[in-house]
Amino acid sequence: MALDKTVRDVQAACRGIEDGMTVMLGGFGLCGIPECSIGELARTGVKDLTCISNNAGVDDFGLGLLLKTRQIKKMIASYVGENDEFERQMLSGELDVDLIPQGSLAERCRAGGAGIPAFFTPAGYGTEIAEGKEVREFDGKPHILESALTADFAIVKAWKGDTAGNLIYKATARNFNPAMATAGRITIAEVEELVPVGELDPGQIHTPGIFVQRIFQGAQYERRIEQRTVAPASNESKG
Amino acid sequence: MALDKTVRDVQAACRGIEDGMTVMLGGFGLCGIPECSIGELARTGVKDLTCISNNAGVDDFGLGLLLKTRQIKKMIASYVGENDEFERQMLSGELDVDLIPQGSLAERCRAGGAGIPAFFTPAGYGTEIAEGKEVREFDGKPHILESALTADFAIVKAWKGDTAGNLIYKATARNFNPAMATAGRITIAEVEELVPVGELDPGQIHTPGIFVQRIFQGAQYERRIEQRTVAPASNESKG
Amino acid sequence: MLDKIGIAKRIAQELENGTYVNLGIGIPTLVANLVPEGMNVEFQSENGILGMGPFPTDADVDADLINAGKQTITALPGAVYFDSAASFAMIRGRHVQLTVLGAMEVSQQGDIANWKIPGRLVKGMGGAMDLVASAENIVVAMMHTNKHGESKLLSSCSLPLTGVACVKRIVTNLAVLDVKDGVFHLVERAPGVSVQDIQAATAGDLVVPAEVPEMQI
Amino acid sequence: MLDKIGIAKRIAQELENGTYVNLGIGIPTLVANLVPEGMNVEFQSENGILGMGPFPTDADVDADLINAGKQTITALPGAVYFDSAASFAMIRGRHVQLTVLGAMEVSQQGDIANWKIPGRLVKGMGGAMDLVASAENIVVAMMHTNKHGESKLLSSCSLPLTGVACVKRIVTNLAVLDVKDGVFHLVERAPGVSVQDIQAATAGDLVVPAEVPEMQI
Repeated sequence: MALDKTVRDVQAACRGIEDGMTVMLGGFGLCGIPECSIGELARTGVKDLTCISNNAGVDDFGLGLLLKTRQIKKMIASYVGENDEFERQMLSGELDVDLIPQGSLAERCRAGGAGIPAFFTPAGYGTEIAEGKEVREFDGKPHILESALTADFAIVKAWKGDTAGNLIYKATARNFNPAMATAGRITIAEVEELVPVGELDPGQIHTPGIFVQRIFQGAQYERRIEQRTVAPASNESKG
Repeated sequence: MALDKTVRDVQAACRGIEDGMTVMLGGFGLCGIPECSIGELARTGVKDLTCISNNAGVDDFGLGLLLKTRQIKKMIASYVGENDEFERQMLSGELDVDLIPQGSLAERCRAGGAGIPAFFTPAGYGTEIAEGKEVREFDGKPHILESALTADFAIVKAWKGDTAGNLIYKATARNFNPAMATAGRITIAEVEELVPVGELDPGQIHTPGIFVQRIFQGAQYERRIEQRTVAPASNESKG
Repeated sequence: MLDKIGIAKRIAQELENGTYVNLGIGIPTLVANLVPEGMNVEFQSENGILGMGPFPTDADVDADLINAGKQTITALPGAVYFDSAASFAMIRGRHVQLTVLGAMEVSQQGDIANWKIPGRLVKGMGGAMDLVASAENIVVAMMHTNKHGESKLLSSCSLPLTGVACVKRIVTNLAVLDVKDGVFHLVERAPGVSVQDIQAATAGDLVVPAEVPEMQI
Repeated sequence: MLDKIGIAKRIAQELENGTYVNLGIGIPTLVANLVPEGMNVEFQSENGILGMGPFPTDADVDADLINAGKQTITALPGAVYFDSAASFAMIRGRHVQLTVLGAMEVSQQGDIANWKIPGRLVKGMGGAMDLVASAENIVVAMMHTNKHGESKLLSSCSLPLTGVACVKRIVTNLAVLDVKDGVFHLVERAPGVSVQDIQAATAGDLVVPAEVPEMQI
């Protein structure tokens, strides 16, 4: 029988996230971020967090909420250009920041979940990212050694999930969620729709439940759009 | 517009596979193997092949067909216990064999497709697999450095595919196919059903078409079962 | 003395509720049908399924749905299929808590040999090297002696190794033994088997406590 | 002299039929709408889509469907969604044939700097470091000079690097230039721009052939 990973609500899901812990959060920009859990972290006031997330949200949404309240001690990300408060805290030295190439960030999370402690990648060779890292040539091309990333908690957001923790993401809201789901000591999944086991096609699961320790159905998703770009009306007739 | 990867038939698909080349073939046991393409290789008589495949088929099916005709010079696999001819050729020294832990084989293929030239894994440490390989400790546990695998051609079998080369596999016939699909200089996909673009759900593709250079609809799949195990009739009433 | 079913029944007592388990070919496979009442575990097969169910009825046999032993199987509600790289990511990443597998030899250091007899048997290691290098808990299910009557529990393995210092517990037709501090520790006797029988059949160093309970199966 | 649309139009001529292309933020994004008639390319966006289409109509806007610039987009028939690790596997594995991106500086060795101004601008490299370290073909789209009128084509970059020896071609508002053998090579002039204008705006070493054709846009 499939194991049951359901917890009652976001409070139960986030239990055990303590000051000083490392937390991975899925999402790209504001797309596919675990909105409910971020809200809960803001509510509990847990602090000195190291957050691993591709972006840092915007000033009043996503991880920006936890930056505003100074709950984040260190941020590990690839791009943080949308957040003025982030830039201020970083330049003033209040916030410790580790910027990582996006592909290396994704692969390091996957490696963390897959028991691969380190791997070679060409990304970042010859840049300040490579400082202090081992360099080795393969096929005449220099590569740097990158290490796996794991976290005390990984928090992901999916579209649908079942009680066994199997997850399906929607469109590009998938992004970092699957890799991070594998790399948490405890992985929390918030889903828009929680269904009984047997309802999801076993061939179409993006994150197998084995990676998920807690799952709950979130409420009131804002799903904010960062750059609303639309085709001009004249284009619509082109189909 | 999606790119068109279709070729007319198995002959067109296998064009360019020449003596001495390295060919990866998906499948686990006889499940999910590219039956049509293997038949075509037997027909063309191309020889001195290095085949990378988890298994070597059975005496009269799968890669066993190419072993019988001595078309394979070297076999890279993880388990070959089902094939007497294989064992005979290996023990007599006619066939060069490289046995690799199954997980390392899968990860090495994925790495080959993903531009990761090498990675550390704990599998095989302290065994003859580790001979000549770099050993390094991470978190107090010894790991060995394994390198990426690529091939001149990768041949995979999928359930459904579209003309852009997007693939969906059925049940456990997925196995090595997705990783190998990424690692061929040219990747050939044979599918049971070829559909126009737009028919497959973009969120439910297992192998994105970017990895596939040639696709065709195969014919007359035998889908042979290696170990037909069934529940006794008395069990059926249990549901 | 236990038969293979008996060994599998004793192994089944090692299962922990709410865990993911990988069962090797042979005796371990039998464990799937012997899960204790009220115990909930999910079986992973490394060829690409979580939530493996029993053998299918004749009408339900599907060539595309097999386990790592190439046997036709079924999928339980909540099952998932995935590719081989993802499957071993689960295994290597220690998401599968328990691996049960067979062995030709086990040493008192916890080394295991189960894939090759030089010059004779060449089958390959399959997923065994990844499994024994990765799982938190490795339990071996095997006969205590080989067909020549020689002990399979040795001070050090004579055959090419599958993994080093990885086996935690061994369940044989004669006994349950733990591997700790470089020696075998006798934990339980099979019904009707004496400590002397076990000592005689164990070539490696064996620590025997004052009291050795009989297995409860 | 070209405007940004002009640069994008010239870049569009670099597209090859039947290839996969990644377009960076800014000028490169404009290229998607300027694909020449009869040319078939597929756009990859590194946040997880192949087969990216134009912006949606107001009614079709979906917060869950964006590109790497966080803009709402559509998916064309045959599109695929995938996760970030898979996306960069495509990029790092050289399955994306062409990357077009902007730059703050390019050196005559083909080094590129586009992610950081020490002590001032801190945005992060996003996927740029992976892209420039990986793609077979890297084309930079940028203005020839910065807002202070200083050349962005230098003998060596002054800003922190994004990648080394990776840029193959540069398209600016003034010219098309190739990077080869450690120097810039002038390939084409923008309409109405003289070789002298280009030389004056290029700080790095520039090889000028006898004949420098004007771009055909």
